[in-house]
Parts: sequence; structure tokens; C-alpha cells
Amino acid sequence: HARDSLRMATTTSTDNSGLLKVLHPPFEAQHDIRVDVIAVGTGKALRLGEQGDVDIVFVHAPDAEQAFVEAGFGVKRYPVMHNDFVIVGPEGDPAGIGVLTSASQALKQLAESQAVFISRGDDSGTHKKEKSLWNEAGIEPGGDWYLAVGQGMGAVLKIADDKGAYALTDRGTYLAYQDKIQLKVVVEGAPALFNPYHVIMVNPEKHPHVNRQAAEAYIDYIRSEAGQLIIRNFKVAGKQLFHPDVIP
Amino acid sequence: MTALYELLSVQFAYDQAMVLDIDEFRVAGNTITAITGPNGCGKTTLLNLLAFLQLPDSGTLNFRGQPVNVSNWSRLRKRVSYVQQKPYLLNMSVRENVELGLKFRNQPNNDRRRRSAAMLDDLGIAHLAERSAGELSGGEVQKVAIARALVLEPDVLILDEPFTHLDQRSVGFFESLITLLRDDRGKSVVFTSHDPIIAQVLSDRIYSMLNGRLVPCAMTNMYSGHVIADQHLFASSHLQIHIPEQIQSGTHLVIDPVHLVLSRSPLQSSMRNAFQGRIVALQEQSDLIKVSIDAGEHFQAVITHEAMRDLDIHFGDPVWVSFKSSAVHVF
Amino acid sequence: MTALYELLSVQFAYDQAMVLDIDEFRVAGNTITAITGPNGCGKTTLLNLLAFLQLPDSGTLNFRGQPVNVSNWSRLRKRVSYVQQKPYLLNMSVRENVELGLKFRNQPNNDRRRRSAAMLDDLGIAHLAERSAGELSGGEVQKVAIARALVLEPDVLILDEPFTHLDQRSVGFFESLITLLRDDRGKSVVFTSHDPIIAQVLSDRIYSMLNGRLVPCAMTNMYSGHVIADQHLFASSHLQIHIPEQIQSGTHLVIDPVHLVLSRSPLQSSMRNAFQGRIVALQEQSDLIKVSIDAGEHFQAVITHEAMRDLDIHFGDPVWVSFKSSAVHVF
Amino acid sequence: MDYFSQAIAEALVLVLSLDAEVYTVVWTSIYISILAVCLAAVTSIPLGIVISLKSFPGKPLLLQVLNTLMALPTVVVGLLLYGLLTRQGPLGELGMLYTPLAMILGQWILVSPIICNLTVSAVSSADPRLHTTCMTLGAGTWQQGLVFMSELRLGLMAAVVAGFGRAIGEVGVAMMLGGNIEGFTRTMTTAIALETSKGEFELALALGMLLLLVAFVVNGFLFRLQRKSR
Amino acid sequence: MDYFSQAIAEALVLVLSLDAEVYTVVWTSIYISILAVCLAAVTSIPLGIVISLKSFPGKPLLLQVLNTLMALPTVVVGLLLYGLLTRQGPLGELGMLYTPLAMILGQWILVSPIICNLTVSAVSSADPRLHTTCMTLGAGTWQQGLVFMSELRLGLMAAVVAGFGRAIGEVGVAMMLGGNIEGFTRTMTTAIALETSKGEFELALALGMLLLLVAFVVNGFLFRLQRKSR
Ligand SMILES: Nc1ncnc2c1ncn2[C@@H]1O[C@H](COP(=O)(O)OP(=O)(O)OP(=O)(O)O)[C@@H](O)[C@H]1O
Ligand SMILES: Nc1ncnc2c1ncn2[C@@H]1O[C@H](COP(=O)(O)OP(=O)(O)OP(=O)(O)O)[C@@H](O)[C@H]1O
Ligand SMILES: [Mg+2]
Ligand SMILES: [Mg+2]
Repeated sequence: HARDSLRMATTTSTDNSGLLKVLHPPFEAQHDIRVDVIAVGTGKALRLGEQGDVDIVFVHAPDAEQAFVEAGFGVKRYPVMHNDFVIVGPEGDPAGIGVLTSASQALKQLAESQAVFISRGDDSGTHKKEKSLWNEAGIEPGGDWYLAVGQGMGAVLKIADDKGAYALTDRGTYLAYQDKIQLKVVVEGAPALFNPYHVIMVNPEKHPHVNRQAAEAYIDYIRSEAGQLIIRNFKVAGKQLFHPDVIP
Repeated sequence: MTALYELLSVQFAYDQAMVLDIDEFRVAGNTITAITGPNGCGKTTLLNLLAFLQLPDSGTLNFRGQPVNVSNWSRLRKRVSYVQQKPYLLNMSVRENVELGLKFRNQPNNDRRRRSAAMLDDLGIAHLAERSAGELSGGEVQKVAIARALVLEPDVLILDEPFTHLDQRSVGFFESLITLLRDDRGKSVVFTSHDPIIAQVLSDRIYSMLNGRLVPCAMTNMYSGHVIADQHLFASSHLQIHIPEQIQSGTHLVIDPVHLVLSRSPLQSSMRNAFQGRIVALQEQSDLIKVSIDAGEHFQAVITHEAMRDLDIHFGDPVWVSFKSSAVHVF
Repeated sequence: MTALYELLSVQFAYDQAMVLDIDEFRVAGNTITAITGPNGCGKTTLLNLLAFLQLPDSGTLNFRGQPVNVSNWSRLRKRVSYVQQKPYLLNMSVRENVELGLKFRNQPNNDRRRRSAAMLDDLGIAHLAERSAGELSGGEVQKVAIARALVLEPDVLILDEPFTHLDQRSVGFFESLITLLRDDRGKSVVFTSHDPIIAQVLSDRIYSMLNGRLVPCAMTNMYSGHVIADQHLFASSHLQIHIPEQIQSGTHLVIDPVHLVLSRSPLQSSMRNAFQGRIVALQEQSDLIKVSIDAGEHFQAVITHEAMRDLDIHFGDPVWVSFKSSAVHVF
Repeated sequence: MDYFSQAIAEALVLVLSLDAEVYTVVWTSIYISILAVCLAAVTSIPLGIVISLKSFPGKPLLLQVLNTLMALPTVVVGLLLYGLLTRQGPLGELGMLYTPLAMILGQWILVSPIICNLTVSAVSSADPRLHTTCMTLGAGTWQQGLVFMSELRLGLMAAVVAGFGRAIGEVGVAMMLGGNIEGFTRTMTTAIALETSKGEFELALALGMLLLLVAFVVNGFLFRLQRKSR
Repeated sequence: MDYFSQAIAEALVLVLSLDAEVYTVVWTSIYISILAVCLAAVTSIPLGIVISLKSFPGKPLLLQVLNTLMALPTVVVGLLLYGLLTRQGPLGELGMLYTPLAMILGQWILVSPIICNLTVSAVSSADPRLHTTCMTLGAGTWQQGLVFMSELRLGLMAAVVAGFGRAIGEVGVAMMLGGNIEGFTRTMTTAIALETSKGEFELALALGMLLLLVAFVVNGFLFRLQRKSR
């Protein structure tokens, strides 16, 4: 492929939402750069950056990102957008957590009622968020009611649906799966459920072959007015999925 | 009594090539039948039919008066044993090979053991019982295959060139065994052989095959040549033989040894064919003597000891061979 | 001149069982050597050594004076052709099978074509050339295997029971072909056969094998029994035969047919053995006559036409058979 | 080569620690794949023998279809069975989804074409006299099948070993139908996939080595079985 | 059965629409797996023949190892090659990661044990006289190998078909080493995995059907090739 290319590692949820499909073509046309998207789990995406196999990473795991940059693998984190996590559960909310406004309170109640909870269990951004919520609630989850399935978000929703269980999910994936499952949002809007996305260029000093020019152009683009507007206008099932961080 | 086998207008072809074309062929029960003929004439194919491995393309194949077809042939197969021309032993021990047919007939284990051991003993290969079938010599394989067929004590035994790879002692043993099966056990045997002497000595009936057709006589006196139609003669490379008037064509001529008449001087008789030759071999065979005469072509005649004495003929003597034109087959 | 093959103190075993135990065995060039012996005596194993398919466990195997070993045997293999006891045809056409060895020798394509076509023509199987090897009769397979070996025009031809499955006409043809190879082309042939007559007629030398040991004579007059040591006698089921004093044990006794002396009355001579019998078969064989005598055991002697005339013996006549005790082999 | 040496070190730790969790995962892998392969062998070897011995119209087509089924991606098998076993699906009432049983079913479907095809190939390559010998000895259909199995045991064992390799090494079915539930349906392969997605490549590789070790032991066992049956 | 009928409908749409994107994905799958299988056949068939004809110390062990390698999970092959091809790895400079070449390499490693083992099994099941006949006719090592290939073509074709099924149906290598980059390294299987993770199960299943269709056509082609070579 003769064209210049930019390799980006991102999380499956970002790619699956379909956002990148509308976000990238204007950039690719403008700079004559092809963006090769490698969609994997958050942990793997950061690892690929660490190894220098990609030029840029686009993920949502603030603590891990922090560590990534501090270790010198990445140059700088740029906020791009955010959305939120929600807790979903079976219709009728048998555990009765919907009335609570604090996410950790809701989880605490779940644990007490022994309602089945499906965990990603894969160290992904979502899983890390879940763990921090349990931490806040002062609970070490475990037992028959707590199933760690080690799979992607979609699969977790399917399993939760099959078992009539609760789960923590990003809103994007939930919207994508909404038609296929019976689960309903039971807890949302709590500040703890904030889900920010950052883009990080892999450190060219560590990995000299990193396509610095393209990566910088991309960061500029995604944080430009044009890029941010595309993010704001992107809708799934008539609903806005992501909220841009640079423009209001 | 109905015949054991009856084949009427049977034809069989591989792909396009017609391999069997038999007008009429019957095998009587409690007899030994030999089939000889040149390579590729169809002997094995015929035996495959008799062993119910294949069905004729057309015509009728009856076994004990019952037509053979796909619905009954697998049942009928249990009444015959077939030693194929190149027997296949399974990759197990000799004993297990011999017991296989008994196992298929659900014989109890100890019965199988006893019968296979006895059979291996009879055939002088008891020492091979626990050997793996892959570690046998050519003749040993042949013996095991014969044992595997015999142990089933079938009504009919079908053997395709059973004496190949066997040493002389074993050939002699199997010859007497086959005779014994007919005489003492009332069994029937059909076998093929390229050895005309074995065929002659052993069988009640000999058939010769050529190009898929059966001729009911030995191949011993067979000559190739052509028919000179308007003179009612058959010209072989060395002789001209009178043949029946109705025969118009053919490339082979056969005379049954028993129809040959020997004499010290030419005979005044109705026999149209008479040739002078010299005795080049004499061989005692059961109660008979086989005489070979070189008269341009080689003739083989079979006579009794008394006839031999009366005629007073000796090895190397000149002798006349005569036969009727109706004693010949042309095909 | 060095011998073609020379085997000295050669032993060979499968697993534990000793199968070959040969003190000394030489094959001269430009000769035909026949090997006979009962099933499982080791004939095929010996031929495997001669064809360089296997090496002796111990002892020396020389080919034209050169020791055979793993470093040169694959090269030497190109100088011999071997028709195995149960030849394997590859799953391709008959012509391709026959051409295979030539292909391995990198003969050009048109040369291969020409030679294979000529060979198939010679053996009378030209019509099979394009047939698939899987669709042949038993005898046809044998002919193709022989053709595949002959087309290579090797110095040495090794044939394991080459006449099995062949019809009489083909046997005759191959017999003359083998003689021709020796007489006109200076080739050597080693073959095995269970037919003592073929072995006798065809070969310059006959070896008999028993339990892995080679005895340089025909198996024709072989008797089993036991040695009565202190009396220097060998007792077969029907006769007691004088043997050399030094022989202490053995279960088989063999007498070479040429050492048998025939007479109308008992001879006053140094020959310790003399038995009376009756002539039961006479057979002309090239320039000689084979005489079978029944004297309790069957003896086969070979005499000239003149001897026959002088003796004035006839079929059925009583006759005396005499031989020296040193003419027997016991083992 | 830090990557590989670290993986080897982690593999050693895994094997030596005898961690109960690791043990559960290994055992789940083993019993599920062995049961699936047994099921596939019992169904597909006889089927393969029958197919290759009988001649019927459409046989070449059937063989081509069987060959094609060897290309079934594991995920597709997972999707197919998911469609049947999901709560909404025709067999949803059974509640089999996300259980070892569902995984066994899926691997059975996955492995059957492999064993069936290789059986057909073994039978077709067999000496044609095997069939006629059985017939002349009067074997019934079942008896003949047993003889073929014993006679072709080398080829059939290769088929079973190939099938076992496929089963224990596959991840799509285990993931889709088992759900990778810790302590219940997590197998070595789903654990590998999980660690890979976490970016724990060395640990994943170490698990892969463990898996090969397990397969090695099972194959050794199969070999011994085969040699005994001689 | 809405699920399945919808999947079939989507499969029809996929096939009939002749969408350039779908076409690219199909073509990527085909050429990568065919090249990988050719590579594996060329290397592993001769290897398998040599292994089974020679006897040497450690042969049973080697055979057991080869059997074990059939259990290699695709992801593990991916991880192994990743360790070599990553920028930090020994071959990182080549920049082969996330290219079709890396996928071909990975599938080659994946398929080779299968073809090699099935070759060994075919040779071991062959009539022992095949070997001695070659020797008596004076075949050199290479010539003998060629004869074996032609004589055992049935069994070897089964090995190649099994290998092809494995290659075109696998996803781990394609995902790890190809990266599922749209228009470049996306194959039918990675597309199926992607759609599955998106929850587009019907579309994923439809892609699976398309894959089987493609495999069916390729196998038909192989069959014709084999019949011609008779
Ligand atoms: N499977 C087959 N397909 C096609 N032709 C065949 C097949 N088997 C045999 N033939 C042909 O049919 C003819 C008869 O074969 P058959 O085996 O019956 O001969 P045969 O008399 O037994 O010969 P032989 O004495 O050599 O054993 C031969 O010309 C042979 O080439
Ligand atoms: N592969 C083998 N493994 C073990 N023993 C064998 C093997 N092949 C042959 N034998 C044994 O070695 C002995 C000699 O066998 P060989 O084949 O040389 O005999 P033969 O003289 O050719 O017999 P035949 O006349 O039956 O062909 C026999 O006892 C046989 O059982
Ligand atoms: Mg025949
Ligand atoms: Mg032999």
C-alpha cells in the first residue's frame, strides 16, 4: 500500500460503535493517510503501544493510560470525548437497585441480595471501572452470584440477558445491543460512571519508526472543530453516543 | 437332483469389456470341478460369481435351484468358502485370521479356539498360530488362507489357484484333503489351476475357458490355428485335423484325452483323424497311465494298465493316434 | 574370474528367529541358478539379500568381489532386477509401471516409450498397455512385473517363483526367454521355484534350502527320517540308507539324481546302497530321460537315451537303484 | 528474546505452582475435548466407513460437502448452536447455553467432519481385498465395520488424534457456548484468549505451552492404547 | 427460527450484492489460506514421507510431538509469531506484523503439523511392498518421494483438504498477525469475529455461510484436479 498509513490500536467498543467509520474518511482524504484500525481489548491495545506495533492508541482506561504515559510509552494523553457507563439488569429490577443514585451503593445492594452479576473479568476499561466501584463499596465480589466471564462487552450482555443478571456496561455497546436483549438500564447518571476517552501517541523516542507526523495530524484532527462535530453528531438508534471534550 | 450351481446365458463385463459369456454351466453336488485356461480368460471372474461376490450382468445364476440376487446373496455366502487368487490376511495373528469366519458365525470362543487349533495342526502350521500375519512367507500365507476357508466346513469350497506358492509336500497334502472332502464329507469343490496334471488327477469334471467362454474338457490337447471352412479342416501349425461339417470358424481346437485311440499300426475305421508319432513320456497316475505322443503336435492320451500291456507299446516307440472328427471342439 | 555373488558365513534373523544360516554360497556369472525348498525355508529372504534389499546380520556378502554395505547398495541395486514373490504394481497404467525403472534411470521419454512398448509386445501383453494396474488378472499382473524387471536389461535377474499364476504357454515362453538371456546376452539369473522339473530343466545349478541352510542339489530325492548313529544308517519311513560314518545326526537325506545308478539286476560293487523297485514314470527332457522308480520310497534318476537303450528297461519293469553312501547329504 | 524467556518462566510457574485455579481450567479443557472427541469418533467413524463402502447417487457431492465442513470456523459453529440454545431459540428451554454440555455439543460438530473425512480417506486407501475378504468370510454389516476399524486402526487413530487436537485447541465454540465463565466453563484456550486481550501475552503463551504439554500427555496415552490393541 | 432465516437472507444478500468490500474480504481469505496451504504441502508432505520411511532414534517421540502440534491453538501460533515480528522482537525490523505475509506464515505453522501427520499416517498405512518395489527398481530418494506422492495421492489430498479447511476457517492467527485491518488484512473469519463481537450474529452467520460456499468451490476445484491427475 503506497499511501502513508497510521496504525491505531483501539478498543473493540469504540470500533464496534461505528464512530470511526464516519470519523476517519475526512481525515484520510485530507491527509492522504490510511488509518489502519486494530480493534482489540484495552489491555492488548496498550500493550501493542508499549511494543511499538502501533502509532497511536485510542482507549478509555484512565489509570492504565496514566501509567502508560508515565512509563514513557506514550507522549501525552489528549482527552477526546466521553460517555458513561450504566448498570443494566433484568426487567422489573428484582434487586431493587434502580432507586439508588450512587453506583457503589447499587453494587453493594446487589451483593447483599445475591443477584447474579456478570463481570467482564478481562482487565478492560470497563472491568477496571467495575473493580474501582466494588472497591468504593468496600466489597470483594465473589461467590455463586458473581460470574467473571472474561469476554467482550457484547458477549457479557448476551450472557447477562440469558441468565437474567446484572452487568456494568458502556452505554454505546448497550445501545447497539438494545434490540437483541431484554435488559434495561437500572442505574445511570451517577458521577462515578463517567467514561472518558483519550488518544495517546506512542513515544517516537522509544520507537523511532512511529509515524509521528501522521499521529500528530490525527490528534489535531480529532480535537479540531470538524472532528469534534462529527463525534457530537454521531448517533446510534437516534441517540447521541459520545460527548466531545474540546467543544462544549 | 438339482444342480449345485446352474448358470444360464450368463454375461459379465468390467466397464465395457465383456469378460464372461457362458451359455450353460452346471456344477453337480459332491463333485470336484476344475477350471483351466490361459491368463485373463475369466476364471477368477467366474469364481467371483460362484462365491456370490458379484452378480451376473444378465442371465441366471442359481444355487441349489434358487436364483441368486442381492437380497439373498449375503446369506448364501455363508454356505461357501472362497480362497481368492491372492488371499488377503488381516493384520492380526494367524489364529485370529483363521477364527474370523467362525466369529462372524457367532461361534463361542472356546469352540473357535478348538477348531482353529485343530485346523492349523492338520495343515502343519500350528507353530505359526501366534505369529502376526504380516510376518509370513508366501506359502505360509497361502496355507493360512486355506485354513481360514476350511475351518468353516462349508458345503462348497471355491479355490482360485490354491496350489500357488505351496511346496510339493503341501500340494500333495491338499490334493488328498480335497479328495477326502468330497469322498468322506460329501462336500463340493470348484478350483482353478494352470497345472493340467493336477486338474486332471483331482477333478471329476474339467472345464477349459477361453475368452470368457467355457468348454467342458481339459486344455491338455489344445491347438491354435484356423478353420479351412469348405474342406472341413482345422489347420494348426503342424497338422490338419478333420472337424465336423457344421463348424465354420474358430481359432482353437481341443480334444479330450479320453477320446484318443492308440495303436501300433494305422487303423481301418470310421475315425477321420489318424497321425503317426512317438511316445515321449509315460506317467502312472492313480490307476491310469498318461501317454504323451509327439506327432507334429503333442497329444496326451490316458489309457489303462491293461491297454498298455495289450498294446505292448514302450517309451520311444512309434505309435498311431486316432480320433473321430466329432471328438474335437473348435471355438 | 570372481564370482557374481559370494556369501560367506551369512546369517539373517527376523526378530529373534534365525532364518538364514549359510556357510558358503557362490553364484557364477552367466549362469542360471535355481533354489528350491519347502515353504518358509528362507528362499525369499535369501533373494532379498541378493537383490540388496536387506543386509546380512553377520557374515560377508560380496557382489563381483565387492563387499555390499549401506554405502553402496543403492547403487548396486541398479545392476539387478528383482521380481518379488508377490509383485506390487503401482496404481498407474501398465505402461507407466513398465517404464518406472527406466524413469528412475533418467532415460529420455521417447526411449522409455519405445522400450516399454517393445517389451510388452514381446510378452504378448501389448493390449494391456493403457489399462490401469488395478484391473488386471493374476497372471497379467505377474507378466507386467516381469516386463518391468526385464525392460531394465539388468546384469542379474532375480525371480521369486516367477511362474506362479502364469498359464502354460507363458511359462514356456519365459523359460526360453531366461535361457536366451543367459546364452545370447550373457546375463545371470537366480530364481526360486516349487516345481522341481522347471528348476532342473532350466538351471545350471540347483540349490535346495531347508531351515535356512543351502544344500547344493535338487530336492527331488529328499527323504525325512532320522540317523541311527552307531550303525551309520539313515532310517526313512520305508528304507534304511547307508550314510558316511562321520554323520551323527540329521532329519533329512538328499541324493542327487545324477548319482543314482540303474540296473536290471543287483550289482556287485562298492556301492553300499541298492534297492529294488519298479519304473512308474518316464519322461523325455531335453536330451535326457527322467526315470521315476518306486522302491518303497520314490527315486528319480536321470539317464541318457543310449543308457536307456543299452539297459533295455521299460515302463513298469522292475529295476535296481544303487548309490554310494558318499552320494547322500544328510542335514 | 525477553518475551519468550519470560513466557517459558511463567509456564514453569504455572506447572509447578499447581494452582487450583489452573488445575480446574486444565481439567475442564481435557474432559470437554475428550468427551467431544469420543462422541465424534463413535458417530463419525461408522458413518465414514458406511459412506465409503456404499455407492449411492450423490456420493461425490456428499464427500465434497463433508470436505467443506472441515472449513467450519469455530465461531460459526458457536453461532449456529447459539441460535438453537439461546433463550429465544428452539432449544432455549433446556438452559444448555453457557454449560460444558453446550461446549461438548459444539466441539462434536466441529470435530465430526474431520474424523469422518479422514475415515473415508483411510477406507478408500485400504486394500480392496479387505472388503472382499470380509464378504467371503460371511461378515454381517456390523461385523464388517468392526473388522475395518481394527484393520485401519492406524489411519483411524490419526483421525482421532487430529480431531482431539482440533477440539482441545479451539476457542470459538468454547467462548461462544461456554462463555469463559471462571471456574465453570473456562478452558485453557479461552483463558489464553482472555490473557491475550488483556495484553498479558507472556502469560497467554505460557498457558499455550501448558496446553501443548497436556496434549502431549494425552497423545502419549492414546499411543500406548493403540500399541496395546495390536 | 427467525435467527436462522434472517441469517440465510443476509447470506443471500451478501452473495448477490457483489459488494466490493465483501469481495475483498473473500479474496483475502482465499489467497492467504491457499498460499499457506501450498507452502505447508510443499514442506510437510516430503517431511512426512521422509519421517515415516526412515527409522532413527527418537522417532516415536518426534511422532508424538508432531501429533501434539496439531493441538496448537491458533492464538498461540499468533502469540509466537507476534513475539518474533513485534517491533521489539528479533524480526521486528522487517515490519511484517499486520501484513498478509505474517498471516501466511502463521497459517503455515498451523497447517504444517496437520499435513505432516496425515502424510505420516498415509505412508504408514501404505502397502509395504510399495517401498521395496521402489528400491528394487533403483529409485533415488527424490524419485521415491515422487512415487509415494503419486501412489498415496488419495490420502495426501485428504491431508491437504484438511489443512485448507483449518487455514480458511481459523481466526486466531488472522486476528493476531493480520490485525483485522479493513481492506487489507480482514478475512472472512476475522469479519465473522468482528460482527459477532458487535452482536450482529445474523450477519456473522451469513458470512460463515459465505465462507463455507467458498470452501465448497475450492474443494470442488481440488477434487477436479485430483481426478485429472489420475
Ligand atoms: N477389476 C477389473 N476391471 C477391469 N477389467 C478386469 C478387472 N479384473 C479383471 N479384468 C479383466 O478381465 C479379464 C478376466 O480376468 P480374470 O481375473 O477373470 O482372469 P483369469 O482367468 O482369472 O486370469 P489369471 O489366470 O491371470 O488369473 C482379464 O482380461 C482382466 O484383464
Ligand atoms: N517379516 C518377517 N518377520 C518375521 N518372520 C518372517 C518375516 N518374513 C518371513 N519370515 C519367516 O522367515 C522364514 C523364511 O521366510 P521366507 O519368506 O524366506 O521363506 P520362503 O522360503 O520364501 O517360503 P515360501 O516358499 O513360502 O515363499 C519363514 O519362517 C517366515 O515365517
Ligand atoms: Mg485369476
Ligand atoms: Mg518365498
